Amino acid sequence: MQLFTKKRISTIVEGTYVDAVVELAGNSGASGFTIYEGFRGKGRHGMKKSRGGVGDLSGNVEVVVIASPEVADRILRGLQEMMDRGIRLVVHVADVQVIRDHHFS
Amino acid sequence: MQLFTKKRISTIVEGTYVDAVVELAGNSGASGFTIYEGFRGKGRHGMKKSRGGVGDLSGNVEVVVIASPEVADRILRGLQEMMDRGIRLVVHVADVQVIRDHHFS
Amino acid sequence: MQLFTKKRISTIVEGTYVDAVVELAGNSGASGFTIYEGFRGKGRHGMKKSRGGVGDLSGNVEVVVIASPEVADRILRGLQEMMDRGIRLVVHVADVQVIRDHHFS
Amino acid sequence: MADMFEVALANLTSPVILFFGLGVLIALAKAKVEFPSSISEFITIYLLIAIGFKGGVSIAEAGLTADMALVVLGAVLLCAVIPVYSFIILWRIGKLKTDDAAAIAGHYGSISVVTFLAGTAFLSLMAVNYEGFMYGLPAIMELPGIVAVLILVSWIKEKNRSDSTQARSTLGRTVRKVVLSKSVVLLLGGLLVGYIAGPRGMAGVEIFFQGIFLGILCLFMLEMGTIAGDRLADLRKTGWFLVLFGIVMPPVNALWGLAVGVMTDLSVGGTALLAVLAASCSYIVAPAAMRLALPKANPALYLGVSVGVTLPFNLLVGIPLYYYLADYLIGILR
Amino acid sequence: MADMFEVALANLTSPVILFFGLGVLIALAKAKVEFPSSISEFITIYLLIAIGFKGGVSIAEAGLTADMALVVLGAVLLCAVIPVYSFIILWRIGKLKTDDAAAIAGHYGSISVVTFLAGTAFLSLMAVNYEGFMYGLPAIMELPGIVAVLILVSWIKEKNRSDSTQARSTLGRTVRKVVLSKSVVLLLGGLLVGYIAGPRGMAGVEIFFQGIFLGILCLFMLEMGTIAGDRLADLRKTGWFLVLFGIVMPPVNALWGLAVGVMTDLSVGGTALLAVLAASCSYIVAPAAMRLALPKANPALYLGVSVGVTLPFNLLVGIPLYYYLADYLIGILR
Amino acid sequence: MADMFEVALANLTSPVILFFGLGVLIALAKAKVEFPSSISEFITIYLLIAIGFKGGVSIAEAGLTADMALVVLGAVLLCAVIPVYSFIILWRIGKLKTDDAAAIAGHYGSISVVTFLAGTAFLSLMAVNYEGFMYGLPAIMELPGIVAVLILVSWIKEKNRSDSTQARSTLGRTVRKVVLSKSVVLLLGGLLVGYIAGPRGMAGVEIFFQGIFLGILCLFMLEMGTIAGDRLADLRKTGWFLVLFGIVMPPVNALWGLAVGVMTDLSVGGTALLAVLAASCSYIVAPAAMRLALPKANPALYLGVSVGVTLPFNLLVGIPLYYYLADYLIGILR
Ligand SMILES: Nc1ncnc2c1ncn2[C@@H]1O[C@H](COP(=O)(O)O)[C@@H](O)[C@H]1O
Ligand SMILES: Nc1ncnc2c1ncn2[C@@H]1O[C@H](COP(=O)(O)O)[C@@H](O)[C@H]1O
Ligand SMILES: Nc1ncnc2c1ncn2[C@@H]1O[C@H](COP(=O)(O)O)[C@@H](O)[C@H]1O
Ligand code: NA
Ligand code: NA
Ligand code: NA
Repeated sequence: MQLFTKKRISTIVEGTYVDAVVELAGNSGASGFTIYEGFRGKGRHGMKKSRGGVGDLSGNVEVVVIASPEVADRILRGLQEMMDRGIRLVVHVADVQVIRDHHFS
Repeated sequence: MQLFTKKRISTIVEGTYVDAVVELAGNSGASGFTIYEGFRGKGRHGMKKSRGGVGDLSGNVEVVVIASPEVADRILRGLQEMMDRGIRLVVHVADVQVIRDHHFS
Repeated sequence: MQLFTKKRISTIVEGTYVDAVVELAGNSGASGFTIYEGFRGKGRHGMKKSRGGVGDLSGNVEVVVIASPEVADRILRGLQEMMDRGIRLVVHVADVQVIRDHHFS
Repeated sequence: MADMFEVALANLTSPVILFFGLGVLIALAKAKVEFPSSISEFITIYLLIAIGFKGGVSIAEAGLTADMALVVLGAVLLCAVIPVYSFIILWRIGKLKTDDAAAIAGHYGSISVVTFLAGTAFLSLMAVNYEGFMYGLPAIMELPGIVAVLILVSWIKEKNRSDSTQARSTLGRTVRKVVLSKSVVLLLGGLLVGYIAGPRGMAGVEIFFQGIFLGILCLFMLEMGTIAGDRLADLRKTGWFLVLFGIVMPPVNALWGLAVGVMTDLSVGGTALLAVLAASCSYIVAPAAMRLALPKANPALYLGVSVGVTLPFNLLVGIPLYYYLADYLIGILR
Repeated sequence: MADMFEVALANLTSPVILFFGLGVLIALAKAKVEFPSSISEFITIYLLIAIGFKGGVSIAEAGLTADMALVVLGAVLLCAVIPVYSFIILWRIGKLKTDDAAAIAGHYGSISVVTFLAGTAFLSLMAVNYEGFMYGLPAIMELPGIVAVLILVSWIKEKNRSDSTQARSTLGRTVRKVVLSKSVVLLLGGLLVGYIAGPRGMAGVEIFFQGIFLGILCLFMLEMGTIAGDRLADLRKTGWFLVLFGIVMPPVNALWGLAVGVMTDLSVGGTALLAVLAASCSYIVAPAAMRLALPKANPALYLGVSVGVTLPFNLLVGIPLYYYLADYLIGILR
Repeated sequence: MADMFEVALANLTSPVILFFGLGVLIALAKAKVEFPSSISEFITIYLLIAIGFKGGVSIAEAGLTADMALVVLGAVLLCAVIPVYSFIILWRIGKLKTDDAAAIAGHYGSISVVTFLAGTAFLSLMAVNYEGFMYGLPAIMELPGIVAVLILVSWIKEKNRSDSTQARSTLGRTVRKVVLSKSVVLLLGGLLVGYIAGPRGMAGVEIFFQGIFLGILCLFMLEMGTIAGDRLADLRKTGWFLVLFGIVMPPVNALWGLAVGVMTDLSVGGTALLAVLAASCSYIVAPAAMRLALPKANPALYLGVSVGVTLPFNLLVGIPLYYYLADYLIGILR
């Protein structure tokens, strides 16, 4: 089977800024995104609960975008800028392969 | 530590067809699967909510299967066929490594 | 953009032992972790529901840790030991890249 | 006899309808008010069990009668007839693709529990009584229309190509899916429990299954409103023919309900409810069944017209209209 | 004195039990009716707080007495005794592995809140009164049986090998886990709040904590039924000995409850409830504790027999039986 | 006139406050009692709609009056004034960074619905009446304080640097976010529905929106307690100045509420509620708005003081105190 190489960018972000990340992905040329909400975690800023509760002030949300390497690069640069503006992001990228090249571009 | 290379196939699919994907994985020889439900996203077919609500008509579900390259290949072919039948799937594959070879075969 | 290579370890574990896995990650030097709960699956031990319900006796939980290869290795050894003690784990590792090296070490 | 204007006003100022309207407004304003999906699921479960249970207790009080069987028969028949002519209209006049026409027709053959509940809320606001076993009808009327349209499709496809065996196996799987679906199982299950437990059983759970029922329905209506509001955007894609179809068909379909009600000697309230059921258009069971059986049909079409047009029409205009017609007809004929 | 047949029938036709049965049927039919896990969690929280609160208010009304202390003492003792002989039976006669035998024994030493609630629902259906402080017992009876069995195991393992220090640290962690578990914290917390707030505090929240209680319990029972139905499949793996054990032990264990009730001068209702608690088998707290303390014990065994056999047995047969016995014994002895 | 001690005791032994205290204890004991987030979300939705709806029905009963407009005006003004002097105190005396000072000030200018509800629960416990339209105030008082502080900040920054256009666009987005936020939309939407539906509409939904209201509030308070308990740990980071600020400001801010209440001829209950609103500190709407508008402000500071200090202070001490003052002042002045 022929497969096409893409990048999968995962960004963990506070609920407040999800829209900004999604907008960035769209403007960078991504064809879509997936948003995960039901999780909690710990990092540099202590324990975080999942989003939605009454204690949800800046709960964790994960945005996953699968895109071509060029688009991915644009997104990563944008994320870098957001971090510079003081917004907390936890980002990781992985190589993945997809069946339909055109679906993701 | 000795690690064994496997494929991790993620398939995002409408709730209606989850059973079909899971069946395909089983028939192809996969030892198991994991189903994620609490997420939403956007792709070629517009915004989709997560599964379960009253607005849930064909909400997003993700099926993840970790399997040997051969099994993965059979699954991918099956997914390709489903797409040809008009079922909407968003698939991506990644190389992963596992500790126990036998657990996944 | 300069990116740094890390390991992403995913461990699917019964709710009862989440604390043990998280503790292991911390002791091994990981800077954080993310815990996913809203999923179900099947493996060697039959169908498992997601955590939280009344039927939740040993429901599925996933712990994801992103760490340097050295830390990852320590974590994997610890997980191996837990398996030897009879605790059921489903582990897979993938190579990922991150923007900020220091955030994960 | 009822005064048409007063009836319409009572409907429009009832909390159930007002919360629906609020939901539509919220969706149009793009405000971020969303029910967690687990809550919607639970409210659905509650509503289904509660109406099943209440129906069962009512039947236990009134006893099973031959009249009921007649009403059930009539209800099943009308459900099987509606999608046939709907399909022909959509296919021949509307020029829709076979699969799209069939999927939409199936929705009109099935029923909407929410519309039914709004009907019962309206009747209790008007202090109009109806037969307790009416609560049992929704469960029975979910399926026949869906089966009818799938048989129709498999029959048309059989003539054209040779994938008829696949169509038949799909029919089987779809029927199984509907019969074992949450809606049908909980409605019938609640009915059974209510029937066995009877009025004595009702005593301890009355506040839960009856006292807070209307309030919970209000919250549910709020959410249905936001969903309907979201669906309004789909209407641009569906085209004007479908919008018209979604407004004209409900009153037409309601006539069957009125006819069966009059012929089987139902009360005014019962006849009105049967008309509401006939006029209503499924938005839970049918979409799931159609997605499985007809994957090539476009969901934006059948959901757009069902939730975006017919649901609001029935809630705002249809329910008082059907009640008024039932009251008028029975006033004349009996 | 109570008529055995009438008592059994009243139990079997109560909504609480009927919904449980419906749940079992739904599971066996493999219909897709599942409660979202957050809903089950919330219903659990509600039920625990509500019984705690009601108990606290009752105690505030009646005042704390020395009799209560006696009942509590008896309850703790019976919880510690049950797992000891259960373990020996399972280990020696049933030939189960040490860990499996211990894990199962621990479940019978702990209690099931659902069974307790079904007992209270049954008594209120029969219009039988009982001491308000009975609501406080479940919280106290969760732990002792689990501790007893873990001490037993650590003692046996100490003789064999030398991993006794590990066993002891596990015991400590497990005790901490149970004491701070949701069940115990909410039951005792609710009790405390209810005790301080008293009848005056109850006034404003009566509809919520009392009026809708039984209805919510019905929904919960529906879900418990589906879980029990799912567990029935495990029974094939457990073997006939365990199935028999799961049916014979509850009435045997109930005798301790009857004995303590009679000796401490409890009312018929209170004695019956104590017997229900003694006969009941844990399915939330004990499994979690055992999974932590005895990872090598097979969950299919202890969950299969607890949820698949003993829970349904107690609900369908046990509760009316224990009540009948309490009524009979106290009729004779007092 | 009210006896201060009796009033304080009634407050501290009410279920609403006791459940809050229980939550704090649970958090401090690190017990694992957590509400699923979908449940908290739903309870929030329920509480907001219920108070909106009740307020709307009350206004429909009493009719819209010019007096109300006066109260609304006073309420908006006090919300705009509070954050100005709060900001100056925090910035000049407390030496906090501009962004941190502004974010905290904004929280005190906005209001806490939970504190308001605890106030109404307290008044109904004391059998004190108040104007029905008070239920409409929370929705109106969420926003002005936030807007005021953001204008202040953009004005200060304009003087320093030149990122003022960005500050203004942020202001617009933030205002839009608050106006369309769940809190405001549901409060106002419920008010509107209640106003149109009127007492006739209330009849069918009274048990749901009124009967179980206090009980649901109790569960919510339990959760708020655990959150406040968790936040206590943040106080070490905030420093003593902020802790003091969190205790001293509420009574100071309450004075504005008392003043407006007295001047607009509100009843004792209404005046007390206005003081409670003025004294309360936002923990849902303001944090979200501030996070968006001032990303560099530290959430641990504004959440720590709002949820960890001022919320418990108001619940335990503030509410009875403001009521006592309202009662006393109006007793003297009228
Ligand atoms: N090393 C890590 N591995 C996995 N997840 C992480 C890691 N660091 C942070 N996260 C996730 O990112 C969220 C925000 O991280 P932080 O802003 O560093 O507190 C955490 O709550 C975790 O869910
Ligand atoms: N490029 C993408 N990156 C990440 N997720 C995607 C992407 N495209 C689609 N998805 C996910 O797949 C679902 C279905 O996609 P589609 O059928 O294209 O609408 C979406 O709702 C997203 O959750
Ligand atoms: N081959 C697999 N692919 C994906 N997920 C798996 C696989 N095997 C096991 N899992 C996940 O791990 C959980 C526990 O597996 P097990 O202990 O083997 O029953 C399952 O419920 C699945 O969620
Ligand atoms: Na219909
Ligand atoms: Na027991
Ligand atoms: Na304020």
